[in-house]
Amino acid sequence: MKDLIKDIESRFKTSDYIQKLDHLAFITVEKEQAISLVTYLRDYRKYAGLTLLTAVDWLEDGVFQLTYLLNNPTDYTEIGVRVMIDRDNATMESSHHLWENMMTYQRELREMFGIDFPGSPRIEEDFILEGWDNMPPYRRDFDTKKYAEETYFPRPGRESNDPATYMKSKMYPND
Amino acid sequence: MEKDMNKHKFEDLDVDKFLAPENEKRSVLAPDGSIVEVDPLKDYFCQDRPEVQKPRSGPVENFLNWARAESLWVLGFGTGCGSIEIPPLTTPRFDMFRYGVQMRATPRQSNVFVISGYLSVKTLKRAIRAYEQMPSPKYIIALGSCTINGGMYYDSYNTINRLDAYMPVDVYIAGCMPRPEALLAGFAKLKELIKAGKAEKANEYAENFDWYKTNQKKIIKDWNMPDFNW
Amino acid sequence: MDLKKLFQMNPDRSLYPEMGEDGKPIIDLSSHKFLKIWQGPQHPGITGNMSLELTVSGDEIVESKTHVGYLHRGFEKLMERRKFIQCFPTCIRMCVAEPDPNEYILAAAIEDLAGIEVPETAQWLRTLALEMARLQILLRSVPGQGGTFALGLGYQWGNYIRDLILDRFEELTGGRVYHMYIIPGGVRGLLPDGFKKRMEENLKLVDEFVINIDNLMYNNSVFKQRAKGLAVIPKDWIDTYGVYGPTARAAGVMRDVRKTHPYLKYAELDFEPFTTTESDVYARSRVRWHDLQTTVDLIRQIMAKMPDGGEIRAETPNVLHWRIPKGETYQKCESSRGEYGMYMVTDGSDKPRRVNLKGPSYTHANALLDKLLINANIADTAAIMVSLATCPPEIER
Amino acid sequence: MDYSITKFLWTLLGLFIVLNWGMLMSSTMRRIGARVAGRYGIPWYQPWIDLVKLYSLRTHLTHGTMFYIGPVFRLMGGVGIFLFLPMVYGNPHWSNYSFSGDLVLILYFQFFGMLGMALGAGEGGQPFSAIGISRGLSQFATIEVPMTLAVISIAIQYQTLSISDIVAAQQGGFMTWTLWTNPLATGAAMLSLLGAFGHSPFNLVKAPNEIPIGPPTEYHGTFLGVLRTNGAILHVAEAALFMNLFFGGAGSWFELIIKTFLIYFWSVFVGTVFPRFRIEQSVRWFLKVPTILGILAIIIFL
Amino acid sequence: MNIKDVLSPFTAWKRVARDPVTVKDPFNDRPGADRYRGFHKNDVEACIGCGTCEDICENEAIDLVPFKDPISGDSGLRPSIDYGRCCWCALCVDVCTTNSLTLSNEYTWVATDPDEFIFTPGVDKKDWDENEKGWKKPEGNYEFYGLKRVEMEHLHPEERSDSFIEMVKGYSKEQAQKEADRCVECGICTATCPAHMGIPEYIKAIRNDDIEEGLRVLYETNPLPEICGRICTHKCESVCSIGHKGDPLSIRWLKRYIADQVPSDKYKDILDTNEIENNDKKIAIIGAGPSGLTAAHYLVKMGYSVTIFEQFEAAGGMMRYGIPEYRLPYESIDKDINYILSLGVDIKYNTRIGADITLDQLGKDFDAVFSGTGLHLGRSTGIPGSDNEHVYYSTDYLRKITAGEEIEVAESIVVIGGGNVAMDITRSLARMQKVKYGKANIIATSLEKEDVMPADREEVVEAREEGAIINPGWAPQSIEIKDGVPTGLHVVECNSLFDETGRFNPQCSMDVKEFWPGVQIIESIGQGMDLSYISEEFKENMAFSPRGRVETNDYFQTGVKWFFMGGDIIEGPDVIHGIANGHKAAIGIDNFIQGIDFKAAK
Repeated sequence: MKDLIKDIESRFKTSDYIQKLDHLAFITVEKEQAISLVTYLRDYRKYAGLTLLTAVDWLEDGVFQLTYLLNNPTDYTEIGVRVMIDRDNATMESSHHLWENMMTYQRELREMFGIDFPGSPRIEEDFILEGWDNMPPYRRDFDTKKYAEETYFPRPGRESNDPATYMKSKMYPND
Repeated sequence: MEKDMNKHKFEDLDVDKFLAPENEKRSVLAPDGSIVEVDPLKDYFCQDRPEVQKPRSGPVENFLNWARAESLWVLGFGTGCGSIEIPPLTTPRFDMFRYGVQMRATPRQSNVFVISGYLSVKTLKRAIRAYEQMPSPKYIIALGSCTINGGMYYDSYNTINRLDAYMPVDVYIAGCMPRPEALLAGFAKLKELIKAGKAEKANEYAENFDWYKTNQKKIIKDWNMPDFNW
Repeated sequence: MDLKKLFQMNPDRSLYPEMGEDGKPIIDLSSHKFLKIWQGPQHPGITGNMSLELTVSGDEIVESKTHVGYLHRGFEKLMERRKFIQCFPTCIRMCVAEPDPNEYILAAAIEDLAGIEVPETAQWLRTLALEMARLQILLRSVPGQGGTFALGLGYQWGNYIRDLILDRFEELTGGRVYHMYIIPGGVRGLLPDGFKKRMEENLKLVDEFVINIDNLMYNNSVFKQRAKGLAVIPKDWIDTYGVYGPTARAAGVMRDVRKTHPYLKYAELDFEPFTTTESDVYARSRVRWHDLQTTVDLIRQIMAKMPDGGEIRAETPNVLHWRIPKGETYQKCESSRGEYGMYMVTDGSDKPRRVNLKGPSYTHANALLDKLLINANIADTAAIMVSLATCPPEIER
Repeated sequence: MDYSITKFLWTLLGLFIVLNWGMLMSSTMRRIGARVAGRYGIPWYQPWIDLVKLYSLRTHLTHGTMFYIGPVFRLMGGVGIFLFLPMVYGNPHWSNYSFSGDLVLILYFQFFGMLGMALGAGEGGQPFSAIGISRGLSQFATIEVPMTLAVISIAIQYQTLSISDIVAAQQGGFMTWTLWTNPLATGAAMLSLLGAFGHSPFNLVKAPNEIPIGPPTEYHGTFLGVLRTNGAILHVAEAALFMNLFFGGAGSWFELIIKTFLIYFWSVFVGTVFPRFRIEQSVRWFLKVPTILGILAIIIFL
Repeated sequence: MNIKDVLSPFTAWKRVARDPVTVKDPFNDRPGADRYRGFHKNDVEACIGCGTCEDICENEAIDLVPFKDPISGDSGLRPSIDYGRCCWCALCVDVCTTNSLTLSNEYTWVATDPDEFIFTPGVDKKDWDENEKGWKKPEGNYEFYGLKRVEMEHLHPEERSDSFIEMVKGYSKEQAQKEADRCVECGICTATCPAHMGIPEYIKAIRNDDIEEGLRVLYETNPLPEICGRICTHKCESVCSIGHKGDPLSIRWLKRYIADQVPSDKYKDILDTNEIENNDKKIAIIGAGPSGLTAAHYLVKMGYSVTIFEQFEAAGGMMRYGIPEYRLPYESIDKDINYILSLGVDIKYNTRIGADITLDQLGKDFDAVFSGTGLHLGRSTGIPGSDNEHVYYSTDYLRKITAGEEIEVAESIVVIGGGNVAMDITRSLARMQKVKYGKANIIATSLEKEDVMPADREEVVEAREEGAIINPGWAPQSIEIKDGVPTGLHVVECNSLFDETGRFNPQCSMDVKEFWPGVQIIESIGQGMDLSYISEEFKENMAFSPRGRVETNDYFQTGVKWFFMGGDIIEGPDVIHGIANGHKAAIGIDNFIQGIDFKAAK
């Protein structure tokens, strides 16, 4: 895979190359060149299969990381193409024309992360959630436990004690 | 969550926000050329509230209760992971048919609704609808811990914690996942209740209909059905 | 009058329904020629809790849209607020029918990122658990294909033997459906006494079942009539639609992680996954039938080769505050449905930053199913779904 | 013909016996099917309990007048066949209202129930009901073809349209049954019988995992009770019809029970081990072998 | 169409004659497997309520509910399980520190009331409590946390047996983090620690490699971490929940690790004590021992002007004069003490209360007085011959060693006593013998048998490694004197120390005798207090227990309101009690001066 990475690095603005396993590498590419790189890999480097497309929310850095994981059906290697996109203006070029199943991933990302892919088919339709009017739930700043407790009110009547605090209150309350 | 909260706040609900296009009011050109106004929410759905049908007493009712208990028709709606343990019950190892429990494919012909585990909000909407379509007397068996207090998914934004706030439950079965035997024990318990005339949760649902509906609509924002679609 | 055309069994439908420029069928619902039917979620012909929005013209489907989300629990979100060890019970429930690959890919991802080497015995036991899981699900899904055509008998037989395999699971792991056996770092117990003997007895039943189901289903004229030629997946769809596992092997493309990226002890085992080229429902079902035999053979090989005792778990940091350095990985294994993978990102804290599970159903049940159902008869929907082995909880997680 | 009240009461008694036998037969068949699968199956008395339960449900909601009438029509179909069918040969009490042209009437009644069902289920508004009905009607039309051909064949053979006469013509021993005297017609009829009883591979009407569960999707409670009552009667009546036409009739209730059981078992025997056809496959199937057999049966006797 | 394809399915009918394979009585015929994960069982007697089960439960299904009053090492809480949450993963069983929590193989629980599914296993009786089968923690090397302690490196016995160099090397960062990783953060140790230190918190700080936070946690309750980290009696380790099935955590070494990592010049920055607001109240402290120093530290941090009166020429009290250097180097003592002094504490060395200045005078000059004078007097066994001049008290000897005075070291020595002080003197003298004679010839004995010896186990082991003979379980009878010089000690076997009522009443077998030769006898059977500085009229206002101990209230206030006492004279003897007393007395003094009401002296 080393040759491939050299080739990519010479053609595209990439960084942060990691060879995770023998058959698995990750590389970061600039947002503008992402789709060209993915297309290049698909058409010229035999990475014809899309294993997955997903996002990681780096809330602290204010970016979403999109990972296009492609696989090569001939030598069974995989390459993960990372793209950092701005969290406040989460829009990415759609690549539904490359793979038939890409639009499903893009619909999910749109719904769960709020990342828009203009032009992707059925992108506006609900995918998993129905009637969701809150923040996209996979974003890091969405607190699922708080939401669940407020919305679905767990059964009351339970309370717990911390051993150290309880022992303090019973054994040496004044110290 | 007091049950005397028997008032219905319609103004809270922003029905239009999620109304599906096919449920919008529209005018339709009939084959004869006339124009017909259609309001699907009124025209396509049943508008009656469920009624309380007081159980009678006496030997006849006892006999009927016995028959109801011995002929449990279960709706084949696997709402959660618990549905994986339904097929073993219909197959040789456990064979629930010998206890008079049978599967039905349509809610209209079912008496027992096995809520098999967690309910996502999206499924809850369908489950309520299926439940309301079932003929009374009808029973709900809540299978698994998730129906009792959220179970594994207590902190999930998409699954309910307590089933009893949305649907009246007759029998709970703890477990994750409960063995098929536990489900059989649940059926046995339900039979016991029916024979004793204590399984009247369908009437409880009708009595506290507004309370249940308020709870349901609090979380099902995309209601998209008339209130009384029973 | 073209008599030949009149008596043609399967009329040429390649131009019907008419497709628009965007690849969507042109459908005018107000023409009264089309009917919209929702199949599921409450429908016996749906594999699990999902639904299909079918537009039919007569008995023929002209457009299909998969709707999922009925089983969405937000695992990936929940795991972001659980410690690594706490992800372990959570992760299993992603695909209920075959829980062990879930356990394995989580453990593999954590071990890969934390740099933990799993002991030899534990690796053998993991291989055994994975193959047993494949066996139990194939005992359901092989005759299940007949079930979609209303041949419920094989399903009854298969499910009985599956229950016996689940008994073995209960002995080995303590759980019937949720085994929670492949824990990060190792496994949770050695083989109990007499396990191999009881397993061998069950495997004999499976051998018998393999012959019986061959007689009942695969040599059944009606089954052949219905399944052959149904929902053919051309070879060039494999990559564009993302087709995995037995479904791809039925189209003549070798897709089996056990062979392409041997994990655990698969490199030491002797097996050859079955491939064929017909690529219809019958071929896919037949591939699974061959897989069933392969699995039985593999379990026998594993039980013969595995050591009797040994360490079952590698030493890990205290699980209550286990931190894993920043990194990302993609780990996969072969489930009965195909490549089952997990993409995990860690940020150095004691909880995963992001977990993404990718099951074959994600592509099979969405893009591929929507495409295959066009021009299919409404009666064949369930059969096509089952032949793609869709498992809704792994789509929406 | 005897129209006395006594006759009517005997017929009612016969109906009662047929109803109960029908239910026992259905539970027995299910138990046999369960045995092949390796389990016990429902208790033999389960159909009675189910029936009591169905009639005792508290909710009855209707989608309109035809929704009410549908099950009644369906019941009329079953009872109609029974009424004009001689059950036990040579016994005036059990010959019901059989008359010289009853064969034609019975063929009509066979279709009558299906039509009634179509009207009622259509009113239910369920798209699956509609699909089930269209399947049912098209399949039944093709079932009728070999069936009618076979009936015509034996009508020509025995030169009568009276079932009693046909039964009478078969008396005189095992070898005088139509089964032996007209095997082609019997074959055509027995194959079409597979469709009439609605077991696999011809159970397309109710097809649970395709169109759950077809026409009766919306039916519940008493309506469903009526449908199931009809089912029990219809199965025995149809089996008795075939028994009368091809298997020498019955000299006693015992003989009737044995023969109807075996005839019904034939459809179970096939249905247990075969999957279901698609509708066009089913239609084509009936129009091939059974129809050809039926045509041959007629040609032979022409 | 192939005719075979029509006929072969009918072969299925051959099964019709077979018996069904159904489980006949599903409720009884098929109990859960041996390892089945069913409902919880808990051995409430073995359970200590540590709450690790609650911590690991990803479903928040487990609550800790009160079961009994807490005692040292048992929080008195027991897990209560909500089966509306439980997912039967049994991680709680695997993580249980006492192995008390198990699962039964019972799996059926059906109820009509959803609130019924909460229960406390072992407390609420259930059908399956007697069920032997079910999930237990897997055997073998299956542990969720390390059970083996990270070995502390010691000087090799041969290296240390002739020198007073500190023998414990201390943890490296990796070792400390590995050891800290074993902690399950239950917090049970906190109650047992007399000073109630935030043990889990500072261990967590080590794990997070946040030494500064660790130091801050230490100084919340303990201003002598360097000292405590070396010589604390670590009662916390005896109740450590990990200790129930493995080695307890080395809490003491971890504390030392934190203190060792921080150079003394950074203390003020880390602890934010560069600027302290002063008020005009003055406090006098008698004795610069652990309790006095602790009280001084907290009082000075509260803004008081503190003056310590110390009778010797260096601060530290017993820590300096009672503990040999190989266990507690003087640099470590100085590091802690210098920090406290640097906060503005005034110390007057060589000033003895009663002799140089009276207590009454202190009371007049200062707003409050704290006394932590400790136990300095040796105690005699009183056996025949113990009044010989070659029979010494260990306290005197240890002090002399520290002060560098010339002392007599005989060729053969017998030590009477089995406590830590006895071990200290034994090991010190063994070293000196080694230097002087080339080999150690010293024997120590105690009334208690080896398993109940009061000395720390490791002290005994190390003493033996260094060549001393430790022979416990003997009662000294008499010292044989020949020509005014002891020749040895007569002992008889001692079988038990206490009678049924718990009173001290040693039972000896007089016929099992031993004679241990030794020309020098050291008595080390405890120490006494010297309260001579308190005048008789003063004492009238104070309360004393029947056994002669001063009685104080919870804040160590004596009957004389401005006079507080603490340390070994009240509780102990050990360092950590002194620290605890000092801290609490400081709070008490603060309250007293500010006029906040607290419970008056008993």
